[in-house]
Amino acid sequence: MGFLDKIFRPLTRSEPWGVHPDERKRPASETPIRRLPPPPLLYLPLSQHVGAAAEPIVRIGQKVLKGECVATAKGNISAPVHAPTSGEIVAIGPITAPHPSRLEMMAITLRSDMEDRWAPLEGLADPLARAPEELARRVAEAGIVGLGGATFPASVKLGLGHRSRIRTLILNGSECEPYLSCDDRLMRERAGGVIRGAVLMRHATGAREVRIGIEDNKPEAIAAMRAAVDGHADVQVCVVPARYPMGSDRQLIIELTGIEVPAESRAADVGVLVHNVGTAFAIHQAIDLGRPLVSRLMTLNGEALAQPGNYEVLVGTLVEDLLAFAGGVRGEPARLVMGGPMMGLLLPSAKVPVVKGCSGILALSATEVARDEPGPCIRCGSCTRACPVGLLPLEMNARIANAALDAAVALGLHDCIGCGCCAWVCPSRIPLVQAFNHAKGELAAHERDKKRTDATRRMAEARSERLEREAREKAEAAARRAAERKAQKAREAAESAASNSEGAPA
Amino acid sequence: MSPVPTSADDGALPALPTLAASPHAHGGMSVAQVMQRVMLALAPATLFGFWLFGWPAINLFAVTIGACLLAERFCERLMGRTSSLGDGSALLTGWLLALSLPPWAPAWIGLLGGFIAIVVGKQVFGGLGQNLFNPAMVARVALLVSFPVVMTQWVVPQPLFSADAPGFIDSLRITAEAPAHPDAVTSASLLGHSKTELARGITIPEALASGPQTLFDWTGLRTGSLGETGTLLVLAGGLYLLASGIIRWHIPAAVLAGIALPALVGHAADPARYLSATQHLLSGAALLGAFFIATDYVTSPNTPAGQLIFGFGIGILTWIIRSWGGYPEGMAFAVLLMNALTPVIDRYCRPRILGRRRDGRALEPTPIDNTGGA
Amino acid sequence: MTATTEILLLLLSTALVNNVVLVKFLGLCPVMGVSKSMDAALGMGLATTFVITLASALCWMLDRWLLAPFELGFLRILCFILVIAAAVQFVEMVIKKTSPALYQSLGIYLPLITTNCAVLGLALLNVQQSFGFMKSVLYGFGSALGFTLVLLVFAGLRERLALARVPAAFDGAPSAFVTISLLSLTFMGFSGLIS
Amino acid sequence: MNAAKLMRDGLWDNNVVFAQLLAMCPAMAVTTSATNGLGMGLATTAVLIVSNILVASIRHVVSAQVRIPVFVVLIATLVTIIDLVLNAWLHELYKVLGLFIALIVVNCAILGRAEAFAVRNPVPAAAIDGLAMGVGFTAALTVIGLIREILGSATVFAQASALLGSHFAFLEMKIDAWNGALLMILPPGGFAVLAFLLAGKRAWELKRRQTARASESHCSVPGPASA
Amino acid sequence: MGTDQSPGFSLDALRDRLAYQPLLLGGVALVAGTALTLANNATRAPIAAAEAHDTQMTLAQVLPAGSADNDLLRDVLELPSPAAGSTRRIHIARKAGVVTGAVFNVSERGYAGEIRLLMAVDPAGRVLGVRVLKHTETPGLGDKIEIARNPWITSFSGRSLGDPTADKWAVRKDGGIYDSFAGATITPRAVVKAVKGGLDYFAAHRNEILGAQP
Amino acid sequence: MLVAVSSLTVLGAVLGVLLGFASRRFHVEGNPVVAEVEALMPGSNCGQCGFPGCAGAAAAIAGGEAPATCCPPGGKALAQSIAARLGLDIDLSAVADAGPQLAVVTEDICIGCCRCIKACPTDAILGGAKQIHAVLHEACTGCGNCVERCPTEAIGLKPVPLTLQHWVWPNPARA
Ligand SMILES: Cc1cc2nc3c(=O)[nH]c(=O)nc-3n(C[C@H](O)[C@H](O)[C@H](O)COP(=O)(O)O)c2cc1C
Ligand SMILES: Cc1cc2nc3c(=O)[nH]c(=O)nc-3n(C[C@H](O)[C@H](O)[C@H](O)COP(=O)(O)O)c2cc1C
Ligand SMILES: Cc1cc2nc3c(=O)[nH]c(=O)nc-3n(C[C@H](O)[C@H](O)[C@H](O)COP(=O)(O)O)c2cc1C
Ligand SMILES: Cc1cc2nc3c(=O)[nH]c(=O)nc-3n(C[C@H](O)[C@H](O)[C@H](O)CO)c2cc1C
Ligand code: SF4
Ligand code: SF4
Ligand code: SF4
Ligand code: SF4
Ligand code: FES
Repeated sequence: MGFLDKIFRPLTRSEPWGVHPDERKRPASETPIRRLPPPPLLYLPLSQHVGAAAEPIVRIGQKVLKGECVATAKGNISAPVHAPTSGEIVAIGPITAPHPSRLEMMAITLRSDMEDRWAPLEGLADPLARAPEELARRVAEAGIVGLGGATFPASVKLGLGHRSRIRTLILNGSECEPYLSCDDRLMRERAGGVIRGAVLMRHATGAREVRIGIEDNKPEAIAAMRAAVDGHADVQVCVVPARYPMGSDRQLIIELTGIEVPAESRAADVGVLVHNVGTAFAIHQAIDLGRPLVSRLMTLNGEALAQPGNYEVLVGTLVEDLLAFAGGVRGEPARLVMGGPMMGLLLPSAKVPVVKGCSGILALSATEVARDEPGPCIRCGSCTRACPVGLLPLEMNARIANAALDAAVALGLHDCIGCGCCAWVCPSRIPLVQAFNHAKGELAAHERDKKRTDATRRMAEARSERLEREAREKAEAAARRAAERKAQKAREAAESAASNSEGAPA
Repeated sequence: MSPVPTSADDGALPALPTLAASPHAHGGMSVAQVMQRVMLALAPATLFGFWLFGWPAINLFAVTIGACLLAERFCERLMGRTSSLGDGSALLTGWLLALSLPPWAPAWIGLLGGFIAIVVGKQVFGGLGQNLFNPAMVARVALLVSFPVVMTQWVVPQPLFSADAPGFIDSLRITAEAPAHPDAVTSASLLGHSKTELARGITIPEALASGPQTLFDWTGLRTGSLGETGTLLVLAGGLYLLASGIIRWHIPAAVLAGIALPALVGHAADPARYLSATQHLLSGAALLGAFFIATDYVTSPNTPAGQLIFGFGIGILTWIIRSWGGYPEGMAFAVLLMNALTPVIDRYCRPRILGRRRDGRALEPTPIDNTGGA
Repeated sequence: MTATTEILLLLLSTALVNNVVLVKFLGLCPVMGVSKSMDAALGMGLATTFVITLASALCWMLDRWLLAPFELGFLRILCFILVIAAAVQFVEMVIKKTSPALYQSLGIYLPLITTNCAVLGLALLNVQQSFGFMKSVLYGFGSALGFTLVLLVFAGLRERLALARVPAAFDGAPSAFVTISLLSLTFMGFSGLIS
Repeated sequence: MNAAKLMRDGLWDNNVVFAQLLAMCPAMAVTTSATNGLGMGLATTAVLIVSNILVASIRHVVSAQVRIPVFVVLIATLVTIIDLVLNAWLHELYKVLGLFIALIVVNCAILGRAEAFAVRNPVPAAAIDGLAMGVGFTAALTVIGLIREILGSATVFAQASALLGSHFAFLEMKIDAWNGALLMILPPGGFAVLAFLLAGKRAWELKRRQTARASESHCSVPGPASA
Repeated sequence: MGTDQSPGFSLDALRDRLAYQPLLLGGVALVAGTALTLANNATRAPIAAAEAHDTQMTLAQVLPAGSADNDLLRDVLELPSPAAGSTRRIHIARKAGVVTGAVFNVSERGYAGEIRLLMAVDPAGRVLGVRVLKHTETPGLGDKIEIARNPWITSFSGRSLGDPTADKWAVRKDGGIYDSFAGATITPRAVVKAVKGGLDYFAAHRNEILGAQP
Repeated sequence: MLVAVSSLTVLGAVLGVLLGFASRRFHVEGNPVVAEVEALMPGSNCGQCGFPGCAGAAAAIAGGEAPATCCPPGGKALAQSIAARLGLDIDLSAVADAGPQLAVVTEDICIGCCRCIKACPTDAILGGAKQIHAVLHEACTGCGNCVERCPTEAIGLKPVPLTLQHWVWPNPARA
């Protein structure tokens, strides 16, 4: 039967989007969460979220307690940063960013006193009776950003829910990236906290129902969540098929509600809000316990790692310390990746801190990376079939390679979610995602340039106006003076004439 | 050293990794693997052909592939590019070209064909993936138009080790010198025979009855090219490609439907004038074309709808040229014609982008119903 | 043969089997010149189709009613080219007046049509073959369709070619000529189709 | 503008066929043999020279609005005369070239030359330009024809005596080594020959530019490190 | 008028007048027309001669030299053709008033289309000559029926309905006496059939043709 | 003869009327392209392009005498909009090389002479007489006019520092 089935399956199956990468979640997913003790030094980047960087409010030498705010939000879309442990501020300055560009970013350096002493915390009593705005304010103060990877300030999203009516709140527990299992562990071990967070968020947004989407490859998490959800009629645990990128909000929304979010608009526009399960848990901690976001769950995985597992890690810990705690690396990893293998960022070195949005650190061996030299596109169409958005990666890539960015945009470049399915399947190993990242960056730079040119023009116009005005004023003043002088002269002449006539020689 | 790991400390760190965007893993096959699978699928039919037509066919096969590889390397050397022989695409092009030639064609046909396929059909456009037309078919058609006599000389099967089959030494003479084969050795293939007889005013049934036995035979013992005789093995190879996911069903199915539908209608309307659908599907390059030639990634559309249009166009054109045109077989021309249309098809058959309508405008947001229950 | 099949066959034979560009070698300059994008190609094709059809009709009338009766065959070239120039000019004015949008997209191609040998060539061929009026116009129209088809297909191929890693010596015109060479090779498949 | 520069322009730098890519139809249609190409080229050259002279001499009289129609009338007249003359005295050539003599009228090169050069220049320069362009065109057609003929029908200047007159008989040759690949005298062959000639010209120019650059700078030529 | 006002006659000013355009173009047309008419008059006679020469040359190919002294182009007999409703023009060759041959067209469907032949028959019904006028056979295969490519077409000269016998009026492959070309049997088959048809036709109309008055 | 000549003459005359009339009717005034291109230019008339101000640059670009990439302050974005407007193919790599620059005042040497302020086409320099001057980053186009005016060479141009927000993935096709 097997062979016939193999022949006929391609004939009958409707082609689904996405890919089925090797999961590689075990054995990390089977080890309980371990807590990482505070490292000696922590580096707290001021920009761990989408939006404006936070502003430091501490001095060098200042002592801080765990959970104390060290940098406040600046502007509407921003998030504060809190001390992950107790200790002393030793520096405020640039550090290497956990980013492939190898550029620097501003950070506060904290020397841990190893006491890990909490600042006094105060939870919000009876939060479900409070105004939604108050919950959102609490979440904002706790510095909570989306922990699913997008790191969008959670409070903004909650507030958003208030303005545009939200019908369904979706908790994203799909964790479709291979290797990662921190959401899985969270749901297995702390299901109650997640559900509590969901209930709080539902109150904050006014959503009518909560749906929790979990991929079918996490039966234990599904069971734990089902057990925890008992008693909440309007909270529902939904099983979704395991497929990458099921965790992407647009795909998950279709799977769970059947709604297709229109391009160029947000999920909230169709009454849906998606949050990661970790975010829900963090919100529960912030509201009920008053704890700001200072730590998160992270998966450490990869063939080059001695002890893969899930860890609760203080934000700001150096990757180096983290790896050492997890037994160190075996040999030289081919790549250190922050996040999952499909969308994670290549790290320039292990001497960079983890940030709030970091769901895992992968130390990948050369065989896992399977890096080959890219070849020419053979137009096999695999990428098109894999793309969950229905784009034509090969066509976009060809245009980008020829610097025809506008043509790539016309093909839907801005709809690309950067999931990496296309590059993952490409037999020619073409770095498609990098090409799309490049194009998106270039386009954004053009946008900035254009704005700048406009600003320049405005300023140049203002200047020429000013010069004109000054010249006019000068001319007017000169004219006035001249007129005055003339008048003066005339007067004088008249006077002298008068005097002359008066004093005319007899 | 400052406790702050700024980039100034990089000297103390291990060498920086080369910049690479996600994904950091890979899941698909490599190009070379894909080509190898296609060759694997072709192997049974090819071996059958070798047995059927003996050493001259094997010689021609070797020469054709050799010419392709040589031409590929030569062009890349000229352009200062590194060798890409390893990806197997030039080999595959030569293979498919060899399968489509008269089995006893002289060596210079294979040599010239290989060069045309690779130089004019492929490298002029920049090599693998850049060509607009199917290289093997370009070569076949160019040869057919240039040397119609040689390209329409088919031999009757003389299985290897059978009494009449030329030995290896004889075969070298046949391959090198291209002697005019005596009438006893040459024969017509089904499509050619029916076409010539029709032109004489003899109906198809009469032509088939009077024609040589080797016109049509289910076991493959018949006149034709290597890729045409072992039809059932070609079909098996094609199904293997489908099963292993190298190709998808759209193009082969559409090609076969495009040939079969008009053939059914025509045969039903006038059996004296038109061959039956079975005869159409099992003769000439129908199956080889549907599974191995039309499916060439580079020169076919890559959306399902586009592939259906493309395949159906090939099928219909093949039937039209076979039935009404000046050439007995139309597959090569049909493939090239639809290759030419591929950019146009690709342009008008784009997949719908999630969140957008077919015309590219964003969907209307569905109204939010906040009143109902879950 | 019914009238419809006859018309259909005539169109097929002029558009495909005896394609103006690939078989008769007429109108090559615009095919090489206006084929960088499919949109432009379509515009040029449509404008040319209109002019060729119009010119076929006008030239037929001119020849049948003026040149032939007065035995002025030697003025044919001169008169035809003037009629074509005037027709192009007229079409340009009409489009400009009636549809500025259409003018935007087609206008720039119109002057090119006067120097397109397909137009004059078809008019002269028409007269040589002494067709009737309807057949003349159909002949012109079918050929123009063939012209448009080739232009569109060729433009599609060139758009793809523009993205390919063509070797330096073949970049641009040479690879375009290889392409059109292969295109005309494929059109040989139509030979013998309608005789 | 000196005559040498004009000649160089016409023959190579700005060759009608190889550089401007104009007059493609005759360049493809009649080049099935070198003889045909030569004949067509000569006929066109005659029209070019005379039309350039006429256009240049009346350039001050013609107003912008009717410039094109006036030129068209002039050229059409010249072409008709050539047509009649060939028909009368070189009847065989006339039969081979057929329609394409009449089409010299629209042959984009002629009008283009009138527009681009003759309107702006005095008569002698225009005449030389016409000659240069014409000779360049003739050379191009003859070369294309020659290659196609040799490859396609294994002859050289076939029928030269019949078409051009008996003085040209010495050009005729038959190659016995092969029969020719038919494709070359069919349309695809024409395009392909032109394509490879253009590529050859391009490659030659690229190479020359490269050597020029190499000799310009003393430092070593950077290799194609990352193409 | 603009020129009236300015004493210095200005070409520029004149060129902008509306009447200038038609006058200029008309003037050019006038000159062109004159030139063309003159050229036409000068070439009319040579062209007519060249065209007549052409036809003569074709006829001469099928008629042995010196077999006619009349004007073949004028000496035409119209007979009903085998295809219903049309006529066939038969040129009669005479020497000193005596009919020496009949020249007419025959045609047959070949491999890729119609093959048109011109054939001449002597009064005894023997083929004097056959030439292809027009065909669309595959170059390299079927085009060997052209005299320029292959002398095959001359193999009909001297043949008649009785020589060879009717069953041998076929290509060798079909048991006849005429060669066919390698890989192309249809074309010669068609030509043989056409020529035989022509002879049949001549036999059927022999009396009318031989009795025709000039 | 008469018929020929007269019919042709009439045809010519009629066409002449038609064309003369048409050209009058559909005459196009001026060159709107230059104005359109000028509207795209930054308008600071800084002169880096080598033309007397933006209008000159616009005319030169529209006339094909200058490349669309000739204006450094406009950068790639400008070059692309111009290329799009004129339907040109441009090589953007030339623009990328230069990179944006900013004027920086070395505070120890600035004597507060105010000359730079007058030179700046966008009023990007702040500071009164005898005071240390500062450059507004948002307004400076990096034209360098101020550098030339400074008597103490206190002003220099520095490339705009690259930040994470402005970093762009390199194009893999050019790697
Ligand atoms: C390709 C792709 C895959 C994603 N996978 C996940 C995932 O597995 N889990 C998850 O929580 N968020 C995932 N996200 C992010 C979600 O789209 C969404 O931003 C997130 O669930 C919102 O929750 P947050 O704001 O709490 O982070 C993915 C996004 C993309 C584009
Ligand atoms: C108001 C409130 C409600 C809670 N609800 C739950 C619950 O439903 N399920 C649960 O497992 N823990 C619940 N918790 C307990 C904590 O969240 C629990 O200690 C946490 O999961 C373990 O985190 P820790 O490692 O910081 O102690 C609740 C705590 C509070 C203050
Ligand atoms: C491309 C092509 C062109 C052909 N052209 C001709 C032709 O011009 N004349 C002809 O008689 N047969 C032509 N044929 C028909 C075949 O050669 C046919 O097999 C042959 O005529 C049968 O004759 P045979 O009995 O000598 O093999 C052509 C076939 C092909 C494939
Ligand atoms: C399924 C499949 C079919 C192919 N068919 C052909 C073919 O028909 N002709 C050919 O020259 N190459 C073929 N190739 C090989 C390769 O795609 C070809 O060399 C490219 O066209 C060269 O750019 C095929 C490859 C695959 C994977
Ligand atoms: S990265 Fe973009 S183009 Fe590639 S599969 Fe994902 S959405 Fe599609
Ligand atoms: S998967 Fe790679 S090789 Fe295949 S079409 Fe896409 S980009 Fe090209
Ligand atoms: S460089 Fe740019 S901003 Fe400066 S004057 Fe020239 S065009 Fe204007
Ligand atoms: S470089 Fe100097 S003059 Fe130019 S904009 Fe900047 S501050 Fe002003
Ligand atoms: S010569 Fe230019 S279109 Fe024919």
